[in-house]
Amino acid sequence: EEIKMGISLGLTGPLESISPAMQKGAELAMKEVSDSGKLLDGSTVTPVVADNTCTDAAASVAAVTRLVTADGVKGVMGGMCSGETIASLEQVGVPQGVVMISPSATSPALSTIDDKGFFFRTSPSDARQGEVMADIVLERGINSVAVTYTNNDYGKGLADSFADAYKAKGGTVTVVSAHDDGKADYSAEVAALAAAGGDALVVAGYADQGGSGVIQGSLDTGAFDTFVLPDGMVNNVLVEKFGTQLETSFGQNPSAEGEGQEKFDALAKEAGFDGTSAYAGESYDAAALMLLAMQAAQSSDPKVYKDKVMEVANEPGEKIYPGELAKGLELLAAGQDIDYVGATSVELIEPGESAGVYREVDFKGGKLNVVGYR
Amino acid sequence: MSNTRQAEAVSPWRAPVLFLILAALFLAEGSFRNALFSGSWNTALAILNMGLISAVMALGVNMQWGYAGLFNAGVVGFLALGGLAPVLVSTAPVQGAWAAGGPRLILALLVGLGTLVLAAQAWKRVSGLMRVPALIVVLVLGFVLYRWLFDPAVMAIEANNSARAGNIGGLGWPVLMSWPVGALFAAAAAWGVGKVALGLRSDYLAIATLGIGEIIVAVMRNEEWLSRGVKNVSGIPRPVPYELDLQNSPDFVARAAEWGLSPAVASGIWVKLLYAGLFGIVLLGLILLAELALKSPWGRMMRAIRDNETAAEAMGKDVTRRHLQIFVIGSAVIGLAGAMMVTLDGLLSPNSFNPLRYTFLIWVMVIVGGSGNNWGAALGAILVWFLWIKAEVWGPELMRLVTGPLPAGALRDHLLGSAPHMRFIALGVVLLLVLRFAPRGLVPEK
Amino acid sequence: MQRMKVGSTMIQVHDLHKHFGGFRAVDGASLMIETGSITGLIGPNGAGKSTLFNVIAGVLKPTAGRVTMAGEDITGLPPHELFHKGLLRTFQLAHEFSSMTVRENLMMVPGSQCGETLVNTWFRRGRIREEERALRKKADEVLEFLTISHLADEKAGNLSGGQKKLLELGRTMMVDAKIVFLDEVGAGVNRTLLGTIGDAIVRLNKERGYTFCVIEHDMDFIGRLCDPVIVMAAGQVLAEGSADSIMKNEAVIEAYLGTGLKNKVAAEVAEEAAFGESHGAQPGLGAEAGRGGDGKPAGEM
Amino acid sequence: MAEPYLSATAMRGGYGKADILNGCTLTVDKGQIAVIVGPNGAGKSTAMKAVFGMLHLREGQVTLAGEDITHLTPQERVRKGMGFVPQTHNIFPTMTVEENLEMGAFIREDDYRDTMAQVYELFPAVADKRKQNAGELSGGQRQQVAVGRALMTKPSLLMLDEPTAGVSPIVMDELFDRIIEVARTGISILMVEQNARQALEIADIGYVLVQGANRYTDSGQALLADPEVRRTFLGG
Amino acid sequence: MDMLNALVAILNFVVIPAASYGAQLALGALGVTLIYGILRFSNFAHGDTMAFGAALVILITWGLQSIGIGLGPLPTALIALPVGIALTAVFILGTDRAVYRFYRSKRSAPIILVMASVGVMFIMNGLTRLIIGVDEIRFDDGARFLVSVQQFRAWTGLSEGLSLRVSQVLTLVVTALACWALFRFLNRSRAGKAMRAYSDNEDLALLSGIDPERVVRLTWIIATALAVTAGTLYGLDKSFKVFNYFQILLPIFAAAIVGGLGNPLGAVAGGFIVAFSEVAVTYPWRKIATYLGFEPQGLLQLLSTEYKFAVSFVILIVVLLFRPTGLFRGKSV
Ligand SMILES: Nc1ncnc2c1ncn2[C@@H]1O[C@H](COP(=O)(O)OP(=O)(O)OP(=O)(O)O)[C@@H](O)[C@H]1O
Ligand SMILES: Nc1ncnc2c1ncn2[C@@H]1O[C@H](COP(=O)(O)OP(=O)(O)OP(=O)(O)O)[C@@H](O)[C@H]1O
Ligand SMILES: [Mg+2]
Ligand SMILES: [Mg+2]
Repeated sequence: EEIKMGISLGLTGPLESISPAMQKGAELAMKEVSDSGKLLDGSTVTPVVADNTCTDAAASVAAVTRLVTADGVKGVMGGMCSGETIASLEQVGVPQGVVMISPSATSPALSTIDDKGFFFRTSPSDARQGEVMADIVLERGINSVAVTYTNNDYGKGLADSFADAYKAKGGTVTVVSAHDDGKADYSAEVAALAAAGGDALVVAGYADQGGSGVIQGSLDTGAFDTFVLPDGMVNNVLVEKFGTQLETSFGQNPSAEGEGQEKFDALAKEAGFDGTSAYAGESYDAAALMLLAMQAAQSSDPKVYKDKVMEVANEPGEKIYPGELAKGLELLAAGQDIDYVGATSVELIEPGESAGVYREVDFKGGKLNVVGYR
Repeated sequence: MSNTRQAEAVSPWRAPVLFLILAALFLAEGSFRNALFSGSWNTALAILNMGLISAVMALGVNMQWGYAGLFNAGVVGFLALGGLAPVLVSTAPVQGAWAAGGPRLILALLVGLGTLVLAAQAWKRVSGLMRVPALIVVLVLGFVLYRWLFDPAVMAIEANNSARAGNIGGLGWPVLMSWPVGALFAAAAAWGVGKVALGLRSDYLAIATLGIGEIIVAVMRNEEWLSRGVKNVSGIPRPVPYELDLQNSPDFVARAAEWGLSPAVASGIWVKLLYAGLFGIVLLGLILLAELALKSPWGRMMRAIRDNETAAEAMGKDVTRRHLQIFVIGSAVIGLAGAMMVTLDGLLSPNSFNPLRYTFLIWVMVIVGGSGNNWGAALGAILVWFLWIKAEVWGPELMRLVTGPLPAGALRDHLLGSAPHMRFIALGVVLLLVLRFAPRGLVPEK
Repeated sequence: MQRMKVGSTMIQVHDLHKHFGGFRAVDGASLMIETGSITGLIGPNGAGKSTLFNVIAGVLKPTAGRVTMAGEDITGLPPHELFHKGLLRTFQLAHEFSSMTVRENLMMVPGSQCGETLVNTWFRRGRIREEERALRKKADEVLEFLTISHLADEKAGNLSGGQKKLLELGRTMMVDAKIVFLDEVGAGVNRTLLGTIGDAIVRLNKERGYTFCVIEHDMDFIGRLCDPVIVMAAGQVLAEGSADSIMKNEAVIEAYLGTGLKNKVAAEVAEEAAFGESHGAQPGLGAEAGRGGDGKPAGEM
Repeated sequence: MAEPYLSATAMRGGYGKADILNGCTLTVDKGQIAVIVGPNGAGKSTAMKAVFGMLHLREGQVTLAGEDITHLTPQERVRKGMGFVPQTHNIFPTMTVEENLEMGAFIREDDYRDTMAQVYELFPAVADKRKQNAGELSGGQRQQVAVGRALMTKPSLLMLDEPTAGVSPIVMDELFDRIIEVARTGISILMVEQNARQALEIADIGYVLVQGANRYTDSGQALLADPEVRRTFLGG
Repeated sequence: MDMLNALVAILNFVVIPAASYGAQLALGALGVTLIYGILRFSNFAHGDTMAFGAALVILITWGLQSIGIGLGPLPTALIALPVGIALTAVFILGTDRAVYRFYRSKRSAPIILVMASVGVMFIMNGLTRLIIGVDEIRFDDGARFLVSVQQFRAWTGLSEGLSLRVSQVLTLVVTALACWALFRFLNRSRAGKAMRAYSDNEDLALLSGIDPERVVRLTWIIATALAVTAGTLYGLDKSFKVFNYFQILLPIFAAAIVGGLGNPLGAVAGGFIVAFSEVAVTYPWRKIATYLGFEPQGLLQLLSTEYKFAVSFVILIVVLLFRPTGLFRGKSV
């Protein structure tokens, strides 16, 4: 059987620069499974890519409709941005009965959506990251911060949950203000943040979007020199761009302890892309999870295998890392349990989203260094 | 010499033939499966539905531009306002939101409105040296009072269950009722905007309305109490059955089987057909009304105003009032389309209201179709929307064709990797071709 | 429409000013147009005639001064309101509706058409159809009169310069006006046709009681039609009186009429072959020209 | 003279399908003043445009100084020494009066300040406004600027479409005077006039155009003397 | 001392950033306004012309860098700029030939040209991405700062710092020069006057012996030069990212229009108005107030930065209400 798998990403639009790595991540997993020849007695997996533009719900729905109804995909790795994901899930995924696993839609709204069990995500809801980040900041002895967030559901949700947690734990937030991605200039934002003051600046944005624009402006004008960088910002792009200017900055992103990410990085390097790019690992995991679930269910029918997704992702069972999908397939075929760890330590909690293990990082010496996990 | 432009005669068959071609495109999309078409009726109908909504938007823009020459570049704003209606009218009420600060909020809004009215009165009534101070006093006092009422109310509402709600909530009425309300919202805003900005001409009006559109969207993004801002509202009720309910109904499954369709496919098609019916009725109704108006002295008057305002004014036509009238009506139609769109999406996501997509693309539709001609605008809308969606497939396909003869290597990989961006190129090429061969639009104004 | 008795004042202009920046285009003009008259308004180029018209007709807001119509203050009213009060005007540079047909240009003129209200276009089609039939008939009559009925279905933008002027005039004939301001209807119109237009103006004046105020540089036309004639110069009223008296007024000749062709006259004198009407534009001026003219030094123009 | 300076023969053409010009012929000798009169819509302006190459001719030929220029573009004709004042849209509205005149001298390489001084002398009303935008002028003043612009070209053939429309009598006289003077310097003049009696009086040759064809062609004086012509075309 | 600190803070956070952003907008707006003034349509492809040109400049810069050519403290891109301009101009003239000329000869309404430019915009948009990809690219070399915050603090001993980047100064200088040159060119030179004449009345320009095609070519070339320069300077200052060049189009149009379309001075004034209103209206004055001896409770911010774009548009609308064709009485078609 030739199994088609959909990939729905914003290949054009505001996040067009991180989508290629995500696409490659997902395709990597599919290729790995396909090449192994072990999925459902030698089925092959063919990716079908759709451009959901990230911002245009209607275009996204149309694209996913095509994937599902025309190409007949058995699952969709996507969507990318929360708004568009909700629309395509409600319009296509649920009614057509197709599993969607999003690598990057982190809005808390997706936790409560009535998805009839068809939706999962390999990234955690932002609610939890706020807590973790508040702890990290306080532990480093920083008691007053300014917060800027990218003005979408992700940024807003994260900024709110962080601010609440931080205040509850005794920190002071001088200002919480938004920045828009893709704007020509961030002087106004930087000026406002600088005027509000604080010992560090929390930037809940994207590394190659407004987030780095704000950092650039802050460094140039000397407004801040310590930045707290959550998942969207923890990215090699940032390191390349600012190098040693981030000496005192730190952050965290959801990531597996140890092996998973490293293995994935190596695989990615081999395949010719940057595995540390935002959500590339999550994309790999999302695709892998669907395929493993098929194997577990012995069926490529999404209505059947949707019930197995949580099972393969969580304990008990043998741990499966990136590059070991073949092994996972074998084990499943043999009727054994697996615990898919993947690139990002996937651990799905109800209602089908990543629990979120975060690694704490800093940028000493112009490099991205992992400090610890929590 | 300045008038050597000649209107080429256009065959009366042109419009019907073009509509037939369009229909053929959709038929092909629904029934053939190849590199160009998907062969899925679900896809075809999904494109059609949004196409019909786009046609309504295009109709609104066409009224403003085609009839009256008003360059409204704030389409996205009126659309967004219309989209607000389904949320405020038909989502379920939010527990506790009203109690938290509803009355105070309403009072605050009334005070804000009252301040503006009072300020306008002050500007009109007071003359001489006291004019500016009086205005400032009214504005400042009004603003302070407004913020004093507004801020706590908003805080309370936004704090109410902020992860899932945090907004004032809806009334829980049927969603179809929100469509006229959406039109009303947009019309009200257009009235205010028109009062202020319609003195401007051409590109100046365009940039002013563009700004107003941006402001409206900015408000919707940032005012969480209203519609959760960037956190989006999803799960807006529908006027048609849910696919899953259909799939669970044995009746429906049986009927689907008669047609040889799987329940999932059949339910998708059926729901989309229902939507298409609803949208089609609205569209045809609007076109009928618009055509009747256009083919009567009213339409003649509007054309005269568009041609030469000074002369029309001298011939007793109240140009300002007519401009306002058509601006409001056109915006109302756009607002209606906004409400329809949000109903179809089941989602209000202020971040998706971006001017490229909802202002310029609509303009492209109107111009490609033929401004001043209702049928043309509708045709252009559905066609351009079709292309916009299909460009997603055709672009990479084109790239594959182009790179076919290239030797495998870095260049080819790079090009194939950039294939999604062919979407823009493909769209640009099509747009230029249409404009080239039908510079006054596919179905030009007679 | 109430017929006003001849002798009362239709338009009264009090000390009107219109300044563009520092430039005083109209600089304290006061004048009066009597009901039932055909008043001529002449003056050198740039005297402020069109500006005065534009202020009266509401296109420009006056810097200072007052305009009354039949005793009612109409200063600063917008043109469309003035139209409904019965004040019509034509434009010096033709303002046709260029993408509409000539007939439509005329049919759109009458105010308060039933079909101009949006709701009526949906629910009162029958009434509109009747109205349109009547309008069409009327428009065709007017076109007939202006000798351009063959162009009824032509786009107005395609008309020749003179034809546009005719259309401009035709619009004022579509409704019952109280006062019509004509800004150089004659410029670019064939003189034979201008004669006919003159007849029409007289007829409208006599039969329908229109009051006219006419700007024109063709003194034949002014002389035949107008009484009184008002002369403007530098934004002010220079002289006022019957056509004959105006044409004899030294100041007016100096500023406006001039004394004929120097070169031609010189040549004629040399050849002694003068036609009786050699200075045709100014009938009755032959004598003047003879008296004061020939040797006028070139620098004095 | 064997051949007239400008000769446009048997011109046929129009804007759309229908012909406006039906075999119209116009010729001007060196230093002559030719005047075209005729009812509104007769095709006078169209004929001028045709001579200037702004209209596609289906038939007919235009020669200037013996050279066939039928297929030249208007700019090329300007460089051959033709100057034209259209009936409408004949100024640059957002440029000052002075710049308007400069544009008239655009193709001239020599010093044109003299000519400009002469134009200002001819039209003193306009001279006062030399720094003002031409679009803000009165109707008659615009017309003066338009003619002034053409005079700046120092053409060998000057074509004027109703140069006196809307100008006051005193200026009109000056204008005709100047035209005579200009003609005496050897420049050919082709003009359309509705102030036909004055114009024909100074005309060496007059054309009466009706429906795109020549109805009468004669010397100006002869046409003026023809009662039929006077009654039908010159307003009695 | 506190007075000085307040002053430096305002300079550092409001005046200098707004001025350099304003200059960037102004430079872009100059091109838009020129096209509008002469060819009489709003060119939506302008933002993508900036991106396209900047992309070419980057490619050339990389070439130069790889063979070791540089300008010392100034960015190498400045050497690449003329070549980039030339190449882009060739491309743009090609689009004129293939697209716009047709509509000109048909005397289509301006809106048709606008729509055609939208088509060109899409194509250039895609092409640029094909050429250089969608990633963020930094290509500035040489010195980044003229004055950096640390240096400034060390020199003056103030607690507030001040930074001035090379690219900011470059932008300001280039904008001033370009505006001055363009203004002189249009109002004094023969070719410039021919361009204005053409824009006023095409037919009459023809009758005056002006070659319209030459005027059009010249206009495109100048506009392209402005666009590529603007695009490159913007990229040097902020880093190059294709998507942002579309986004900057909106404020550029706003700047061109608020100043009055067709007027170079207007474009510059408009650029600064938009930039300063964005930064100044949303600036929280608390810090300044503290330096001046007040102890304010809140941030003293008139409006939050979320509304900064809205603020600049409100100002723009207010300006237009009192001056319907912009500050400098621009054209309108
Ligand atoms: N918008 C304007 N800005 C500046 N000056 C103006 C404006 N409009 C008119 N003028 C000036 O006002 C004066 C009067 O112009 P107006 O058009 O009233 O003259 P007119 O008497 O009608 O002349 P004509 O007989 O030539 O039509 C002229 O000198 C003209 O230059
Ligand atoms: N651009 C055009 N398109 C179509 N028809 C036109 C156009 N311009 C003029 N015509 C028609 O051509 C005919 C001749 O026009 P033309 O302008 O040559 O007349 P004219 O003799 O100059 O008249 P006038 O004395 O009124 O200026 C008219 O019937 C007019 O309707
Ligand atoms: Mg006048
Ligand atoms: Mg003519």
